[in-house]
Amino acid sequence: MSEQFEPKIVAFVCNWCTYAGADLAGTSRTKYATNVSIIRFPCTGRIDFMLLMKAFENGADGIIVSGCHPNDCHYTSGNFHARRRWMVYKSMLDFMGFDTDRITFSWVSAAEGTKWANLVNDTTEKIREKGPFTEFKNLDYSNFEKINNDAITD
Amino acid sequence: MARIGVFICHCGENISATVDVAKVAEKAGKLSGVAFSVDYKYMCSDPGQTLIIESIKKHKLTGIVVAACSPRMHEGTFRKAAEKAGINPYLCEMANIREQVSWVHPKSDATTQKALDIVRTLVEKVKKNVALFPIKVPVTKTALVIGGGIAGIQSALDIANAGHQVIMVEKKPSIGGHMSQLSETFPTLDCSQCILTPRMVEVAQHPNITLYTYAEVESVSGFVGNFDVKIRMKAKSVDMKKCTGCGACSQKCPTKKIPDEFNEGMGFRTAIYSPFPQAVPNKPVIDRDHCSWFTKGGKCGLCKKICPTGAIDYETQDEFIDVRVGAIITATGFDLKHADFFPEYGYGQFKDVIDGMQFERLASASGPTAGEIRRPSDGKIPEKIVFVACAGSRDKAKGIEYCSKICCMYTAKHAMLYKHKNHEGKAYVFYMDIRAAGKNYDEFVRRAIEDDDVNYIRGRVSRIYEKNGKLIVKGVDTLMNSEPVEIEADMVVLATAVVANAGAESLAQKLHISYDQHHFFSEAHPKLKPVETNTAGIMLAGACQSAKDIPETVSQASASASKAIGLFSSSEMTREPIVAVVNRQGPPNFTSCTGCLLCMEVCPYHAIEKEEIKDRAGNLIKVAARVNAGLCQGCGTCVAMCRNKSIDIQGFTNDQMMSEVMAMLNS
Amino acid sequence: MTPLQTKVAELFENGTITLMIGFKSALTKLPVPFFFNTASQVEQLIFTPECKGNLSVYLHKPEVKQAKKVGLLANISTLRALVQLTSENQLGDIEKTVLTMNAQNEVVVFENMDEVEVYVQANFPEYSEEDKKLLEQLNAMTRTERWQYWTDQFSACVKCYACRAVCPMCYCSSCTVECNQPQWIKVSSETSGNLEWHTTRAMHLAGRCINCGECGRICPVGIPVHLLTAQMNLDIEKEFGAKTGFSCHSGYALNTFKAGDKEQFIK
Amino acid sequence: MEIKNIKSSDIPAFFNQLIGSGKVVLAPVLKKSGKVFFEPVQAYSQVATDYIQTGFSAKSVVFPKVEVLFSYTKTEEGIELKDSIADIPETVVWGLRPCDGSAFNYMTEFFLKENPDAYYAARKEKTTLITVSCAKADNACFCTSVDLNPGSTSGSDVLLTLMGEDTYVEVMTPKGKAAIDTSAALFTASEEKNKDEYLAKIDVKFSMEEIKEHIKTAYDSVEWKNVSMGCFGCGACAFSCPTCSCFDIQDEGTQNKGQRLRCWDSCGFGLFTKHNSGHNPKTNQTERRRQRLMHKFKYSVENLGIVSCVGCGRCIRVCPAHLNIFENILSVTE
Amino acid sequence: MQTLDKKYMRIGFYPGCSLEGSSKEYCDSLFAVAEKCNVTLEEIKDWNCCGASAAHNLNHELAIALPARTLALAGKQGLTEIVVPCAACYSRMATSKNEISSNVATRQKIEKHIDLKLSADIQILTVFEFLQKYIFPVVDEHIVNKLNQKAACYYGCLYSRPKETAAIEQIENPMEMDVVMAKAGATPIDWAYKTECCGAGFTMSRTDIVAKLSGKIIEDAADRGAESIIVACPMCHVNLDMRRPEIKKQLNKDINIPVLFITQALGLSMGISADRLGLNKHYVPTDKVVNCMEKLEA
Repeated sequence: MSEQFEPKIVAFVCNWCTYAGADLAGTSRTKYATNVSIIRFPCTGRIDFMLLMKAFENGADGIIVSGCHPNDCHYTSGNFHARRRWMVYKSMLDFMGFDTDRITFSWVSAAEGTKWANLVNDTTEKIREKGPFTEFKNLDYSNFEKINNDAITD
Repeated sequence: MARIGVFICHCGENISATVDVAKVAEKAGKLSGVAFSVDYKYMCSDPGQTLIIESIKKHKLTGIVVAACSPRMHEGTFRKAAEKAGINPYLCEMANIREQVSWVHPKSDATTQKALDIVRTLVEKVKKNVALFPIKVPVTKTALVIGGGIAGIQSALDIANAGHQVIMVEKKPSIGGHMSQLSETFPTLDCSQCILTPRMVEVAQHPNITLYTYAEVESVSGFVGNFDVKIRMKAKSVDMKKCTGCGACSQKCPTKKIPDEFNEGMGFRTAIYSPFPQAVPNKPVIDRDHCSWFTKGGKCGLCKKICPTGAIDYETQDEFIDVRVGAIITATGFDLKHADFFPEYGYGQFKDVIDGMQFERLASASGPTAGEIRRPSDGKIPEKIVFVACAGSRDKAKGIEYCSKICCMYTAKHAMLYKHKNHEGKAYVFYMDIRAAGKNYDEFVRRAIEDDDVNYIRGRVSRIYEKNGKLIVKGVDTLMNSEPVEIEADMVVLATAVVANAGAESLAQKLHISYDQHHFFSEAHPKLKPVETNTAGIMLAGACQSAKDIPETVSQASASASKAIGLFSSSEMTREPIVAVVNRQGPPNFTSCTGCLLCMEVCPYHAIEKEEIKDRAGNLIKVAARVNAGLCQGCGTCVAMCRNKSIDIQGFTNDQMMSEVMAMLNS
Repeated sequence: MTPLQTKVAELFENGTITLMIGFKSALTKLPVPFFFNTASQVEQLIFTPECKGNLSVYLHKPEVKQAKKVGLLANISTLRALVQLTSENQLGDIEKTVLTMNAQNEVVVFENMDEVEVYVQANFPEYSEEDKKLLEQLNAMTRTERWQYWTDQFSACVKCYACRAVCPMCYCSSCTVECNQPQWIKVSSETSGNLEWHTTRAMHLAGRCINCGECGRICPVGIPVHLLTAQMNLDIEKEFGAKTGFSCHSGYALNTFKAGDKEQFIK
Repeated sequence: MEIKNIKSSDIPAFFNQLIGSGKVVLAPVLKKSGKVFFEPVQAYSQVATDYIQTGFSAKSVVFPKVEVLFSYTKTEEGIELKDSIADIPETVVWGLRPCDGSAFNYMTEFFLKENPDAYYAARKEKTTLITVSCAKADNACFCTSVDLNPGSTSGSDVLLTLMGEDTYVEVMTPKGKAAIDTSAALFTASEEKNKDEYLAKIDVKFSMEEIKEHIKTAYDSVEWKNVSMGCFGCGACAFSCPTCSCFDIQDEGTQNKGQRLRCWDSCGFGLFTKHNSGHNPKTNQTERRRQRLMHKFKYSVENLGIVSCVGCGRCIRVCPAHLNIFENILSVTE
Repeated sequence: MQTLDKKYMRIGFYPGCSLEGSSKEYCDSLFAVAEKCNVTLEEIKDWNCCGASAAHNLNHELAIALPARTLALAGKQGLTEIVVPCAACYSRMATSKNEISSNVATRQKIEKHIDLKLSADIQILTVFEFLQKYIFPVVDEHIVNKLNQKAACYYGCLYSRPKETAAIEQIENPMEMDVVMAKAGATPIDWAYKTECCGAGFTMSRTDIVAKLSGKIIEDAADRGAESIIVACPMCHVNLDMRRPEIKKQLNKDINIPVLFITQALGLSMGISADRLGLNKHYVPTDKVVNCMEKLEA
């Protein structure tokens, strides 16, 4: 029996709520999967949609985006702007047929250590079931004939 | 070529118990650009910090990553250490391998690998770090206080007494605000004016306070420490220097039947008037909307003739003065929801249905009835008064969901005052709940109920109508198994909702501060910044932020004052350099910003402004965005908004974030 | 001379304009954008249904910005572009005279942008039947079918950036693809890089694109790129009620928000 | 050269034989977009026959839009390099037009004349061009103005000309011969025939001689502005052009693994000449377009003795602004 | 003034049970008035019960689904506006519409139940909204009588509660019908019982409660000198008109103020015959009202 697939998941989180929430999970010694590593942003408003693309391009199998609950933004409105951006971004990806199940959007407050732990576990489980994000990885030029010859396809 | 130092902390056992720190240190040492890597038991301890400082010097490190606890814990500590070692503190980053690794994962290779991934990620970030320097903003040590009610007065006095200059702007002819209209104050029943007027005088006489009455804020520009404010001085038609306040003019003025605002329309005043006897300044102004000199075109002119000092001048025009202030305190207070709001209660239709503030005037010794509670219609002393609390407040149907907070208390006070003056009279209070959660408040209400046997009925009033000379108050008593009740009253007092000042919205727009759907000004953070606004340097005091009673107003006023005083404590303020910047390039582009200015709207702090780039001859080359470092709080929302990456945020630059993503995924 | 030509000649003579951006016919029978410098040239000026090009793009050219007094022959999408550009502070420094031919085939000369706005709102264009059909088909597909469809399309992209070049809303003096520190978008025209480019482009235009469809029309490999922003605009109008190229003052859906914005997917 | 004949009805058999020979066969395929593009095919049934010109030229066979020059991987031991020439497949291009065929002459000169390019050499070596002469043309075609014609054999390995029942086969090179021999039985010997009546009629737009002469002084022509102001500055013309060979070397990847790439580039892009300082010697689109046209008709003649425009008309067909190269060349040389 | 172009004017009509039975005169008078003004009402084909009084006490989903079906049918019929004269029907329709348009999930569920697509944008008009929107613009030319009398407009509960679906602006102090009566030349009086409960819920089961509640209403109207009570709800009408004997016992005095449907009153002012308006169908004689009318000279 082959060993189970361990997905690579990157979490884009804001400094004030979710990052602190993740710290809380730590201080309360809540155990969760090792598959998710955090990148800290000042605010969800700062998270550029292109970074998500980059993450997938560099082999991420899943992504978590998380910040303060609406109305709790440290900067009052960063997460509101982010929410609109994600609404548009998601429907854009959906329209492109991109597997948006691989991106988990969430609000995790500084007090929700447990929610963070669960979020990580659930996401890891979900992505593990889905398997590696080959759909995207296959886009990359591995064989040369492909790019040479499919120079033009429909 | 970067020379990065990596310092792996064991945190005693906290990290080393589950993470193979030695391995992480060893692997990290092999990362490109890493010149030195070591693990140690307690990095934050003195020897730990010394280790860091020494290594930085010894290995000529250009940046360091401390892999330990959360940056929220010790970032400051290690940045100071870096500074001690002679490199810029912002060249230090922390890799959180405790809260987010060792404490949440079991001892395993995966755990160690994750720790390493995080270290590698931060190494790549720190390579892109640049030296940053604190931002200094000059501060003008003068405060502007908008509004001369008790809130404004308190803030002004606190700041002035701390030795700073204060400019107070009041739109009415006198300061004092609503408090000056009150009869007695709860829960002590001491006379409002007795405690207020001394402070009004203090304001007028304070050497550090410049008082502008009958004036309004016209426009505001600039930012924290440096606001430029234009003040409109409405034409008073009376020369304040010459006027002695003898009052002869008001006695002689023939236009006598103008409803008196101070008495809530229950008395009359003249066209040239000073609003009340204890007014500050106690000098009259001419109400040009009613004075026949202005309405009838040069008729009358009596006051001018009789003024002993020749202070009357019909020709004066509105004047403008410009001031620069470092901080602004808005204390513009509130209004009471008025007529036509309750057709079913007959407000405005029946003379004897009045609101709380009118009752205050009836009960006030300085009021139209000299403190005797007589009903407006026929001046009779009412035998039965019904008080309706929550007249509009907490009523979705009326569009006001919030609680006006003071009504429970002042209604109890009114009922008491009435009972004290007419022992035979009957007082009923319709209420939803009694909210008396202040020091000695509930005791106060109980006194009304128990000692002064005011009759409290829990229920809403559905309708008030006149029937053979009585006001029939139809309601329900929800405690008496919801029996409908009808009371034949002589007078009804509605505790109408406290609402934002009529001018609140336009003032907020002038100040660039945000406000809620009810036009109350919004605090910067509901819990942690309750007196600041989201525009740095502008503070809130009193009921302009939400309904408040006097003690609460005064304490918030003092809080705002202390914020201002804090700001004035040095002639420069220093701010974290984690701010956005619009890039600069050589000609011909000057910047890649195309000046679509779509970022201006996203900024919660109005920190982005339009900049016109001109050549030496002063011809416009291009329009671009510019970030005001004095205002920027560093959220970076503009950065993600900017299509061609012309704005970037120091400390979290595109280059840094991208490197992190790359490094995180490419082991 | 057609009424249009007469009008433009007149504008040259009375000094209202020193440069006229319009169309002239060419051997290939397709109208070519042309820059008229004198009244004498205007008899070559044409305005036919084939004149689909969005000439507002040329307003970003430095030559045009220098010319100052510019005349612009606009079809309805060009007018929409002008409205949107105004709302994005892009036309401030150009002294321009905008002309169009209305449904009655009369020459319309606009005094100012407000008039343009009014005209646009009165003649606001629908999506073409063809585009509606395509969008329907795409939305009817399963996710994987759509993914297959678009990735195939994008694999054909050669990054000639014609879609960007003809877009009146792509006015950045340096585009994201030109940012190389960091390199946001791969230079090579390989599929994942192409996907990256087209997503970015669509995101940057979502809520700003004025649906002229030029990018799709001119793509040398026939990728219907315009559908991306077309769909986005539909969604944005549905979600946030914002129309593009509709008001000179109206905000951009993505730099504002409502506290009550509703979404189904954020846990 | 060798002249042969094949029954037009046998062409599919011949084609499928080529595929059978295990080579990658690129042939024109009609796409949903209504355009025809070269694409690897598995059977003759996929091949488009009724087209004037393919949307893009066949140059990507020898000059791909992205050529991976080499790739690297960093390991504990050190760095692994991988050169990609070995992976280049044997390829047949079927159904390109004579103009495209002749375009390969220029490309070969460009890439191999001095410091020959190994990648091009290898690709060209492994590529066989089976050209089909044009029976139809459109108003963008102007090969006859650049000293070519719808039946030119130059640059091709084999040229097929359909003559009703029969197809006239001109075998130009050993590579061509090898291709024919995959199904030798289908081919019979034939005498020389005149193809003219089977070729498209394309009137001459200008005299190459005159253009060559006048273009020497065309640099300062005021007309450049008029003919180029409409240019949007995209790369459609360059990328569809069979002879445009500008490229840009890019490194992509991380410090751990990645590859060095040769990507198509275009002199029409503002970025093409932009310096790091932000300064750009070619300040406007007019200058860029002049560069492109002058290169086709003047510089390439000076450098390699070849006019690098083959009159395929693609740049005219794809130009978003419908700019017309031969119209423009005429006006700047008047 | 808004002009009425028949081409574009298609107004749907939902009778509900009452208007076909107990309150036929309400229906007749409505049509009479509409006809006079050349306004045609289009009955919704295959309409069904609105579920009033019973459904929403038993099954929430059913209570939403019943009116939803009718709304869907109206949509299918190409109607964008429907008049719902019965207050109970109106209340159910409005509630249903409110729920399906505010909650996508519910909407989809309901659509499954009724197996019809719901078009959210159907306007539901109360009788007085209808009168103001379509009759007022043209009514002046038709008004021939001055209904000079004091009229007490009674709204009851279903138009004024809950706020979300209320058909009136000031829910505690409605004026919509008063406006109509003023048009008809009557003097609408201000009184205290405009929105009090008439006891409809107990019409059959607890007539004693009905008598008590309706009694108060009629008494206050009388005290304030009302010469007619104007209603727009079949239930109210039944209670105020039919229950007089019980009310008489309750108040132990006999008050015989007639109760008219608003359409009847307006009809009278438009010179439509009392019979055509079904005034002969009431328990309390209505001749007083008819008699105190004044002819307006043309």
